[in-house]
Amino acid sequence: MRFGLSEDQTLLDATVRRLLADQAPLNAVRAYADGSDDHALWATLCELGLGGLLVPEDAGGLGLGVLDAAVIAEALGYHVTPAPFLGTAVLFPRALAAAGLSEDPTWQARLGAVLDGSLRVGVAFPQAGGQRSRDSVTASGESVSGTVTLALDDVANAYLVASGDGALWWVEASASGCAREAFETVDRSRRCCRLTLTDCSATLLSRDLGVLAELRAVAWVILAADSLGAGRAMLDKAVAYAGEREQFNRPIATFQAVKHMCAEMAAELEPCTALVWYAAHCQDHIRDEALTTAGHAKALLGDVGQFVAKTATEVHGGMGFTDLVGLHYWFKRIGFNRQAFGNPQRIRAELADLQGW
Amino acid sequence: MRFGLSEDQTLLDATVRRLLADQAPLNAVRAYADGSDDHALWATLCELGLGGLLVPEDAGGLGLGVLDAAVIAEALGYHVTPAPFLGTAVLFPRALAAAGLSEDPTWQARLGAVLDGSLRVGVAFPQAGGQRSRDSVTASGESVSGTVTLALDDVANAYLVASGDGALWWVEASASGCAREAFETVDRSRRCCRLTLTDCSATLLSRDLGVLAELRAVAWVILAADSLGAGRAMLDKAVAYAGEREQFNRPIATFQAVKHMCAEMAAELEPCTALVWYAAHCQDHIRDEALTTAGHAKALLGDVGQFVAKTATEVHGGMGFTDLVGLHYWFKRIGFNRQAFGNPQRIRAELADLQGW
Amino acid sequence: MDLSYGPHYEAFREEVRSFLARHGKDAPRGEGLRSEKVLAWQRLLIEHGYAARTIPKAYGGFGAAPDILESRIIAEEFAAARVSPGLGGQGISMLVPTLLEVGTEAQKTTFIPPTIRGEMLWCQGYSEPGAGSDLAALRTSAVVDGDDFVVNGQKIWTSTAHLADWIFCLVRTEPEAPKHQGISFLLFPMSTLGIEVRPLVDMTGVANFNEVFFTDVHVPRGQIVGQRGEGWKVANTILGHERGSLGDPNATMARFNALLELMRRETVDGQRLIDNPLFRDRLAALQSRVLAMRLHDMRLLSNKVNDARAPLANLITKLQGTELRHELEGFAIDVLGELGLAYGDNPDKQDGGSWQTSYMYFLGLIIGGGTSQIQKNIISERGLGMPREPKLAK
Amino acid sequence: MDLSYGPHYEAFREEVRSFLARHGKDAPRGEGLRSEKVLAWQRLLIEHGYAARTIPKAYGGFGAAPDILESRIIAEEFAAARVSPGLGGQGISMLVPTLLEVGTEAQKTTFIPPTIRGEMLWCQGYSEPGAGSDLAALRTSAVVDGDDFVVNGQKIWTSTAHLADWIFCLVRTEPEAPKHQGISFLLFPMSTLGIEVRPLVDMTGVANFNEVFFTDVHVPRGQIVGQRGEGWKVANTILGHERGSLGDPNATMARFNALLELMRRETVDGQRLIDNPLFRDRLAALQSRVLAMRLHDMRLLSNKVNDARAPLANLITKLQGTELRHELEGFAIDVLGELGLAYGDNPDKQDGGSWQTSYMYFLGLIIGGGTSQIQKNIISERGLGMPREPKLAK
Repeated sequence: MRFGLSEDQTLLDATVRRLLADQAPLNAVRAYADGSDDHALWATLCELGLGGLLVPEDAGGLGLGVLDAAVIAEALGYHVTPAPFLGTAVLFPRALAAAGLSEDPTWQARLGAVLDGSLRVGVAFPQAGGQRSRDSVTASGESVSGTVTLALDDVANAYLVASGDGALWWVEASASGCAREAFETVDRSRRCCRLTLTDCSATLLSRDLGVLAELRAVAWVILAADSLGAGRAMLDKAVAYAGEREQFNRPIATFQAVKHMCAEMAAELEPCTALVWYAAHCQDHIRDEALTTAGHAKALLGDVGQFVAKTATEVHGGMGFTDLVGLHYWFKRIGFNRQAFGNPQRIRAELADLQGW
Repeated sequence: MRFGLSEDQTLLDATVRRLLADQAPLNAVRAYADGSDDHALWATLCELGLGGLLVPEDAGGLGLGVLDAAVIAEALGYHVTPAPFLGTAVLFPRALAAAGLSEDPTWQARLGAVLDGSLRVGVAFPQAGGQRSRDSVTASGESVSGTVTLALDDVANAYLVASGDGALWWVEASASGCAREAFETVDRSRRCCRLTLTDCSATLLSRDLGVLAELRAVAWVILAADSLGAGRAMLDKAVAYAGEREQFNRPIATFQAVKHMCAEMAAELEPCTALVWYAAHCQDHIRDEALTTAGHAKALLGDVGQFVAKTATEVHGGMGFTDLVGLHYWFKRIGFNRQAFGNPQRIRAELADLQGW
Repeated sequence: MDLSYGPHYEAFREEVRSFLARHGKDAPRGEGLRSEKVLAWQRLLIEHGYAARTIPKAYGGFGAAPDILESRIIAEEFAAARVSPGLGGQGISMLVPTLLEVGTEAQKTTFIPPTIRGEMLWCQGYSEPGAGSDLAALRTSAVVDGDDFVVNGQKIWTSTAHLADWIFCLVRTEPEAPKHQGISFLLFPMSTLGIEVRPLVDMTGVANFNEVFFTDVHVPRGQIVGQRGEGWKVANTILGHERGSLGDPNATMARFNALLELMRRETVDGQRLIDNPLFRDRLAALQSRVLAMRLHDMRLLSNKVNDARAPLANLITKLQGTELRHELEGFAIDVLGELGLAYGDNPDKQDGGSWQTSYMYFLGLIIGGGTSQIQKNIISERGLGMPREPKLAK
Repeated sequence: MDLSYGPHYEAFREEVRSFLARHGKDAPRGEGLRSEKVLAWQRLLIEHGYAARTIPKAYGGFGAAPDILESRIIAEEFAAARVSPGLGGQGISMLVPTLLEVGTEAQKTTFIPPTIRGEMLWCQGYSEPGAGSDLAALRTSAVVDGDDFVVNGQKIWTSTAHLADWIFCLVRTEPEAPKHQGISFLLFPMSTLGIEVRPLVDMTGVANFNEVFFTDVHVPRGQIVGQRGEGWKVANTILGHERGSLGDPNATMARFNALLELMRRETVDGQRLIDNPLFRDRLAALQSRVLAMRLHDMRLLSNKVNDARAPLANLITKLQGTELRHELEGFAIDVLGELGLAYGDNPDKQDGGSWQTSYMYFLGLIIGGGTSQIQKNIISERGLGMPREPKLAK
């Protein structure tokens, strides 16, 4: 019995974190925020196998599961790393598996292109956070039309697109009728775009509503893990800063108010670890609980993340508010994760429905 | 321009508080909780004029307004005083005024009986906190039937009863078909009863839905003021206790965590003062805002009261949990005020509707 | 992630189940602590290793090697079958492990066997009115008089004082020594002359605890555990272990389910409580946290089984668990509205009035066993490595 | 309770209104601080007593006696008419009152007239990277060299440093003196050799503040306000007064109304945001607090007018106001969901992206001007009379 990570997972985690600390320090994030791209970094991460994490072994990948992906997501969040991880490395292989296409030669070839980072897959689910009137995709035959306000990855080669009827489509970015423009958000560690589709040719992946639901649940887990990592980073930074910063002739870490702020962050984050692990585990192993545990993870990390983001900033005092220490990259990443694919209020309403309350 | 109490109000407040400190200490509350009655205390308070506070001057009362009543309610809450104040001294004269009956000789006589405490009027509004299936009153001709689970005052001579159609009735406790039994609640500083009405003769006061709405609003203000007073008492007690109690060789008031708990209570309570005053003022002087400000006062004091009740108890440590210091009388009074006549969630839903959101 | 306990343990689970199937009917259901039924059940449990499992046979126990999963399985199966898991209490959970660590052979043979069999009931005399969070500030004194200590002072929060045969008690024997060094750990019968027990009524209206007053209570000098002046160390041999299960996640999950049941059953304005969107949101939010705490508990269990270190993880259960439970109970009152106020003998109270009782009782637990403020000190210092409060100038 | 200002003030209000009706069209609308339009408007306001109202005529002001309600009426009417109320800034709000209290006659006649006319812009050099909550720990040094002080060091949070003509600055002139006693208050031009201003970008992505670096900056010894070593006292002559309007309840009320508007306008899943029961509840809860704070502000105004004491009441506005505002802005992001993330140049952002900006900016204000933790210290000590933190052992 082991509730937690295997030795392999612990090792993978340590390896990725070492690489990120080394090759993707805050300066690299700043450079990305200022307009440079993340291709080289993603290629390096793919050398570690991150691109093919969920790709079946017979397609050249590592054939691992969502728990492994969550471990990586936590590390990426910890380092606010720009990377097309969610769409390319997680949802794309997961979508093919769910749609029963993993063994299809065409798709296997595409999976192969994911391994080395040459194929990036974005995500365009207009219903993800509640459907706005301006936001919808309709399908007709082999083409799709409509707008997705917020799609993940502004330089993807193709997108997983959900149409209003719950079907899932593959749309090449180069297809005629596929237009994208920047959709700037507070979070500058990830770039999004608005996708406008006009009679754009698309390939149907699945009409099964369950497939889309499953992908959303996996996205919830990955975003929750990302916030867990980012929250932990903020806590670690707050503790470190409080130990160094002196006011009134003593480190502020000796003030009970500051200690309690850090203790509260820790106490809120700590149970989230178990929840994220378990929700991730359920995606592959406990079907019955996959949707609900994913929803709980996403909703709880949305709230806990927000609390930690605010509190850690306060511990940093004025420095936390400046760009000098860059703490705001974590703050905003957590803010993005809270809203993307449904914020806590919305997900809790779904959880209630899902459980037949 | 003066946003606050007049000199008369300040004087009345001080007089009542002096009397309560003197004649209604915690021991008296404990005695009431253990079964003795509040008649003598109420008679004494009536000598100060509390019974006739809102009774028109030509009926022998003081002819004051809801703000004066709120000042008294805050003092009563501060001392967790058992008293039939809300029904007898506030809602009854207010109901007659709203129904246009203040000058009717029969009712004037009854108002006269309120002055010296010989007539006590209870309140039985089954819809006050949301109508449960088991709880309803129907009227037919000059009689009413049904159940009110929680009615204020178990020894009132008569009750203001609201029927399901929003009409307001006067029911004598001695009328045949009027049965009451104790309805025990956590709050032992006030006794309630369940009223069972069986073809019970009743006198119609008003069919105007506005009258009932107005009475509920006034009740909201009075309960809010009561919680404000009780909350302030808990804060004062917490500050005093923290100054005396030593742990780790120093008064716990020197620990930043304890100081901040007290500061947070103060910071939450302080704006409530202005809100309660203003809401009370509106009942008599700013018609347009009477319902909404009353709702805000009731809802906010419900939440702030709950926070203060918990926090002040924590400052008292184990002592706060025992019956020895009796702090729980305030805790429970605040708990009662939160639920009675609609709890914050319910009132906020009404506030949204009232404002046409 | 491996959530199965493995074949060895599943076989063990089957054993427990078949024991329960065979003997469950003999278990006590509400009988008094002194009843023959309770005592017989306790003996049967020890005999089969479901009580006193790891206590050596020499002291009347079953003598098994400690095994966390076996213990957990026993607890799970007894709970699932709703069968009494045998006796608990501070004698069994605190004194016996302490004696095993630091007691003399005579103390072990004298006290452990009757204690684990339930024939000797204990209460704990640690807290005092002036020594709560700062337990080491205790002032109950024990002065040597010939062969005896003479004890004077007062204890509080003594939960079973009115039932106990004996008390294990911290007293100050060296008033001149530094605070933590002048304390001794004494054992004496509650029937000793000079002991008065007064029930301590708390905010729930019930006397869940007692105060105990000592006036010239004579205790033979041999009835000390450990050395004189080392009582603090003796008490801490096991205080560092689990703090019981304040805010136990499994109990909280059960309460959550009761709340869900309540909200499906009750209606207001013709609408089931569960259909109120606001309540649905708050219920789901509570569920997230209840679930996270239950999974956190599994993580802690796994860490113990696998000897994995997670220093921070162990420290948060009491803080988060008690606050969550208090909030959950308070939410139940909110959904009930005015009906949630019913208490005492009121026939209208829901679920036996347990929502109000627990709302208050868990506020007590937020305070007791180390207040939330003390917990946060501990989390920041031991969990996060932040500095201790600096020393004050005199 | 008397909510009217009385006939005298209502007449005054009419005067202000008729001024606004006559001249409102001449007010600047977004022109730069140095523009002739801004300067002309400022002169007109002073002439009519709507700016520099209580500054003596001898120093270029209007010379009226201070009157809280008149000032409030001016502010209310200019705000209602959406007309610029003239210049603010730290020169006018902080330096001028300081000079009036403790400046020499020469300093008053030299600096006050051009400052209030907007011809001389100031910035404030108080905070340093190592001196935030503990402002008196500042280390920027000023060493005497002949007739000059030579200033070296760094300031931060200097909001208009890039625009200012002059700076008023706290420097340490007596390094050996106790912390609060070695400080002096200097005035010098920002054009002095050795001053470097660097914009300080904050989390909103904008440089709302600056850092200012001093390298051998020569300041004539006469440009000191008050005595050498008394700078802390000089700065505090007015720091004790209002802290500006951090968390101003009227601004928060305006934001609440904008939020309500937004929720009536936007839809999700075909439902107006305002129709979502959960959002309605949270919006009403915010409204209760916004209303309470606005009424609290009226109470404070009334206390000032009537010389009533309410020591606690004055201390809570900053803490409660900034926290409430931050929460309100965050709720707006929540109701917008993914769309609430839009920022920067994104054409999809709502209300100019102000929800995200203010959510972050008000977190800055929770921290700035005395963090929430410092505010709670102050409330407990000055408002509730609790003891100060005990002195530490060395």
